[in-house]
Amino acid sequence: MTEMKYLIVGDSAAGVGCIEGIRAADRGGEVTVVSAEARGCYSRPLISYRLSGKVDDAGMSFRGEDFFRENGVTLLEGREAVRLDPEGRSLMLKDGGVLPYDRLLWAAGSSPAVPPIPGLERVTNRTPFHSWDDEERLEAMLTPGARVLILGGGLVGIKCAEALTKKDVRVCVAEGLPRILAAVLDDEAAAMAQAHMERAGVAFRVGDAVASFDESRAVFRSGAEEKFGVLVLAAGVRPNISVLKTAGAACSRGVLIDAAGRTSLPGVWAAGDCAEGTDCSTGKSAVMALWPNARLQGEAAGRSMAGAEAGFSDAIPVNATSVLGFPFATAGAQEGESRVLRGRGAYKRLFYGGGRLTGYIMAGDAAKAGIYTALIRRREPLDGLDLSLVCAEPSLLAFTAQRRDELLNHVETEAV
Amino acid sequence: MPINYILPEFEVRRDYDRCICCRVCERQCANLVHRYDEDAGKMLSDESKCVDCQRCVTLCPTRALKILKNENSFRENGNWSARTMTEIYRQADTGGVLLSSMGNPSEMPVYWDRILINASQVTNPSIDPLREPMETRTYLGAHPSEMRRDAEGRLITSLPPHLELDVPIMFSAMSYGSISYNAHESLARAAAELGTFYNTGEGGLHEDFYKYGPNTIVQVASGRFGVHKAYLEAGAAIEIKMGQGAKPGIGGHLPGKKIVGDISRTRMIPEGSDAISPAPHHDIYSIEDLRQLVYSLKAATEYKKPVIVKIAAVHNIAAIASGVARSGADIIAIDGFRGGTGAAPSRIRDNVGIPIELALAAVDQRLRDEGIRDRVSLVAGGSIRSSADAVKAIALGADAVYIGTAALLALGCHLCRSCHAGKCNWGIATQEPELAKRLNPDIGYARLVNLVTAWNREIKEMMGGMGINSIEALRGNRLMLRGVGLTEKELEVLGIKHAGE
Amino acid sequence: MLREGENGNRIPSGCAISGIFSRDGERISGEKVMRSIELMHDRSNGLGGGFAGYGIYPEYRELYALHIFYNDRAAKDDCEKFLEEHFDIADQAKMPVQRNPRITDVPLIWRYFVEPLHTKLAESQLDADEYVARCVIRVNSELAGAYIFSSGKDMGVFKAVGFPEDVGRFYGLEGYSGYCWTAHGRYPTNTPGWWGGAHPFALLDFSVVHNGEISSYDANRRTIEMYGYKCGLLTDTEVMTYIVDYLVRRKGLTLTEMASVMAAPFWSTIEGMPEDERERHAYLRRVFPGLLVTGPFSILLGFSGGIMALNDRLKLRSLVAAEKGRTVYFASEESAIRVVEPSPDRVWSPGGGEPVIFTLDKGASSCR
Amino acid sequence: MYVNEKWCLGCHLCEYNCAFAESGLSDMVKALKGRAIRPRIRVEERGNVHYAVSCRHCGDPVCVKGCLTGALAVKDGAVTVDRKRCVGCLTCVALCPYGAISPSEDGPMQKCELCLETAAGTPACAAGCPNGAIVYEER
Repeated sequence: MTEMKYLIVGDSAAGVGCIEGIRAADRGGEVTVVSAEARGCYSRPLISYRLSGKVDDAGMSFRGEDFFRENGVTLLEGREAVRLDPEGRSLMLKDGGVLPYDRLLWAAGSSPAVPPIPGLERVTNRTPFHSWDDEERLEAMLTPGARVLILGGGLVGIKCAEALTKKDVRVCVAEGLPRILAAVLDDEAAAMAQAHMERAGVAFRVGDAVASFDESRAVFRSGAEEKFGVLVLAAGVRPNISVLKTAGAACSRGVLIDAAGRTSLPGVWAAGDCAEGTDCSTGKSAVMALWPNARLQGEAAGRSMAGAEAGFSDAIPVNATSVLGFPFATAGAQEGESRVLRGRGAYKRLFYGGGRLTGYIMAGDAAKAGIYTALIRRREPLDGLDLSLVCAEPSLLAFTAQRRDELLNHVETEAV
Repeated sequence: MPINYILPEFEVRRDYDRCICCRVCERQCANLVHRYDEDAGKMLSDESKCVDCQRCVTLCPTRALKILKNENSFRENGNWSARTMTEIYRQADTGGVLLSSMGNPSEMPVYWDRILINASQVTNPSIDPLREPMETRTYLGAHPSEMRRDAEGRLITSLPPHLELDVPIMFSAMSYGSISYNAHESLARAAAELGTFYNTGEGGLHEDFYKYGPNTIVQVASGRFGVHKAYLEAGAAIEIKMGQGAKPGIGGHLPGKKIVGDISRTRMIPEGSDAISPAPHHDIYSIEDLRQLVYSLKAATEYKKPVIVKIAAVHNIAAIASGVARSGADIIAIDGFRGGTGAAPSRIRDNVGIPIELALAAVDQRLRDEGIRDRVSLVAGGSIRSSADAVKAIALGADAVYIGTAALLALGCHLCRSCHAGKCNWGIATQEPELAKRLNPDIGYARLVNLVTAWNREIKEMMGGMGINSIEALRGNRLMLRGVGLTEKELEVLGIKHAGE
Repeated sequence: MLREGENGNRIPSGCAISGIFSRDGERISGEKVMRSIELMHDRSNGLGGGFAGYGIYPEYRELYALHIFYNDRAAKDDCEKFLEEHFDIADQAKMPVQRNPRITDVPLIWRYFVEPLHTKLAESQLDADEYVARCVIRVNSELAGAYIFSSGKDMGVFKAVGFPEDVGRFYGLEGYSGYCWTAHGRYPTNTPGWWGGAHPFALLDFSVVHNGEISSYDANRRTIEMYGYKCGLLTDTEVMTYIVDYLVRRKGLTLTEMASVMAAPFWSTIEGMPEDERERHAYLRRVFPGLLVTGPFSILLGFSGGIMALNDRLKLRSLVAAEKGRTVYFASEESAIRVVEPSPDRVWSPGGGEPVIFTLDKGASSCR
Repeated sequence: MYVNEKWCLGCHLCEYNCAFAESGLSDMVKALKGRAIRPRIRVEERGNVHYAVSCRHCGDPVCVKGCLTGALAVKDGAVTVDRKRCVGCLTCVALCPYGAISPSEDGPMQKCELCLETAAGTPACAAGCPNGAIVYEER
């Protein structure tokens, strides 16, 4: 048979996952990667660590620099895809180039959203915090003692703020919603995180949206004002799906995919921040713009593209990080019945329903969180378990001896 | 509160410079000797509970522990030892019979240590077991009295049932109940791998171990616990226990608290009821009754299995053995007074019976004098401590030896002689699941296999040195032995010459 | 003088052996075997030499020939009293000897040709052989100063303290002839040796000459003594002779079967054998474990009508065999054969534990 | 590495042997005296149930896939962590189904690496287990 032509749009987590997925099943096929950026494959979440100086340029790449060569991949950098012809199986590039393919993965990720706030265009010193370029731009804007206003108290904003505490600047985070990290934490956990950061000198303005800007001033709904020298836009992202939309792919917030990453278009798969799949903790469809999911979706898509049996049916949102030494981890849904445990500077909330664990929040202490994550992912029925033990602390004690024996005393191959 | 006359026998010496408070000692001591004191931030110990089983010492990762004899000294004298005095205090406290475990600890002569083995020089070459075949295979059982031939004059080669041993060493009777399931599994698996036999003791045979039947000797004792047709048929041989070296003349008593779950099922007695083995078999009041039981058991198993009669070494052992040999028994097992036990009244253990060396020599000679030695096989037990003891026993006339205590040592036993307390820290003489699990049969059986394999190597070395390359040629070969520091009488009973003669 | 069996000391010894057997029954002069054993002079030390001849008493072939050493007249009187009570004595005479300066401490040596008293034999309910055997054992163990060292029919043992060639001349063996001769030169390792202790050792018409030192001695002795034998001399030869007598005469084993008891093959060898052979060997090993002989030995067993040579199963002692026509030779050293038969048809070295047995050809009379 | 709860005595020696091996020192007293240990293997216990948990070195390790930096990688069958790359983001902590990855004293994640650096051959926990509850073998 003639060799399969694979085309991958995007060289981040999902793109790389896809390459590994394809290669696991097909060593021979011809793989091409198109990327709008010209940075090679780097780990987007690391930009805040680069800003803080914890990671150097070499550290930014999460695969060796030979990764593409080793996997026999042609990398076309700085080239943007503009149109897709699913019938003709070809992809037009901005520079007029046309790439034919047999199977295509759309992993173009997302772009920072620009909130419609009057006067924003007048702010000269502003940048999103989404890419390596953004990070370098921001670093260039910083001057000693400068006031930095971060618009948005989500993960991106918070990690940016954490990084900036290592610089000689004053940081303020503005969040319109009633709490920071709203998508991840609940009120109590968020308050703990905020308090922790405030102790480290980060200022917050929460539950008060910016009404308008002028050059170096934000005016809030409450009327309060905040001066700044640099404005960081961290107000969320938009999936990059316009090209697929116009090509006729079914889309909601993101482009819709099944467990194997297939879109509604023949020969077209999608994965990562631009894709919308089923969150198995809720059973609902959602964009899970998270690194591990992108990586796993990409791999599943890659295998499927190469014709191997594949599926990533147990995708759930998993968040974990530590901000200025304050650890937190969450996974799954944050709805339904829940149980709360507090103690030793830690807060834990477990969500359950339908006889299964559906989600959790751990703040101040994230130790062994993965055991909860696995309970959710594996849809482990709780009736076999000792619920009080499950809540007390994540440990295998909750399992039956027989289940533990399967886990600890047998060959372990598949952990996801 | 009354005065406590019983002083700690041992002293726990902890080197605090080495102790890292890992608390292994605390977790491993079933007697609760060690504990971690939060305030002091260090380990403390209550020595009065220590039995010197050495579990903590052995597991301490920094070698920070020592158990020493308590140096505190009574005003002892030649007549009144501290031990004797303490025993009196204990009985004055409790009014009870003193109980103890394992073999007789008192300073009685160990004749093995007064017997030396010969080696070839000049006139007769020693044989190198690494170069030449060296045979330790042993058959136990009766021998036909006359040869029979078929019409063509060919020998008819049918024989009475025999036990075939690759090594002249068997594991002696230790019941499930007195020792743990894991200890039994270790013994059974080791016997199977070594090509020898282990012995159920009087506790019956756990259903899991029927698969080791071809390497199992099933015992029938006065309590008849766990005895039924399938049990008798499961084993390769049947042993009738008339007596035990550690407690001749008395029965056994396994307290009801040990009769739980599997044990009660295996013994076929209700949970919690004491398992009492009467002193005599109530259907054996003399030799003719024994003969009846021997033949009942043979009949019950279609004459397919040899029957062993186990007797304790007592004063007129030679005459008794001669009677047993004529009772239809195929094998006689003699158990010396240093043999072990899970529990025995101390006075009996320490004062009743005679040494196996003398008993064995007397029995072998008596059976030869009566011309019936080759009707039966002789198995000697009761503290065979090394391959040298085994070689000496065989040269005195034994066909094979039983080892019990040595086997337990291989499994970890440190002879603390507290089996009767049921809290064996080594997981051997206990039924508490938490303690029993400390003996992993995968490890235990391998250690038993190593021990017996090592002994067999040494036996071959010694045989080779004597210029003997087959165990039959060592059996009863008393010229290969010499005594040192023994009286004329002792030499006469042992049937050996003094060194230098 | 210290004698074998006294103070219960066992006497192991090294040695030389030689044997000649004529399959067609042709009578061979004792002189021939004397020359053969003499060549191996250095394998003995003058503490014992002896011979067994078969077919030498054709005129008394139906009678038991008893050769007896007496320490003194008293012993002779006691013993003869015993003999008269138990036997018809057809002939009795002093053993003819030629004085020899190298043969000293000569005891009284007498020869009797006897048969059991019919009355005694009948009341003993034993067969004649067993009757005679018991009498011999009784005399040797109970009558101080008397020792019956030969008790077979139409055969005789001649032995003494001294080098074998001297012993031969002492008895004038050049004057005897028979179809089979065995000879022995002794090298006892720890006593002066005594006339009775010299080889061959004989019971009835079994005679054994042996070179070696068996390590299974006491196991064998204590086993065989269960069956009524008394090992008075505590020599290997004695116990082996008794084993042969017990297995062959009393248990009715063939010589080959007897060999596979005394020099049983290793279990590993037995397992490799075809089934019936395997069963036979396993059976014999399991029935007579106490009669397995280990340690170095090479023996020549004389019996009426034949000879058997056997080595221990590891062949720890030299033993060579040769054939010339119908005559068979055995010796510890090949040279001891060639000195009497320079050009044998065949010379070979019997394997360990493999019995070599020769018997008279059919029709060959033991006295021609 | 396999753990058989049936034979675990809950003696915790594995934890101390692990900490000792990690210390790289030659004497356990010197290595552990007066220190709170941070072993890479942990005994979980309740009543009479004890067993040790450490990295299972999964054939298809989710921690490696989820790692933002590539610090976690599979090296000849063992899941290893490159302390220089790790930024301590805790993603792996939230992913490991065994709770076998934890932050080290100084930030980067620590986990069982089968003593590849420290003990040659058998990992210290398995080598030191008195009852064969932890075994290191090919299955």
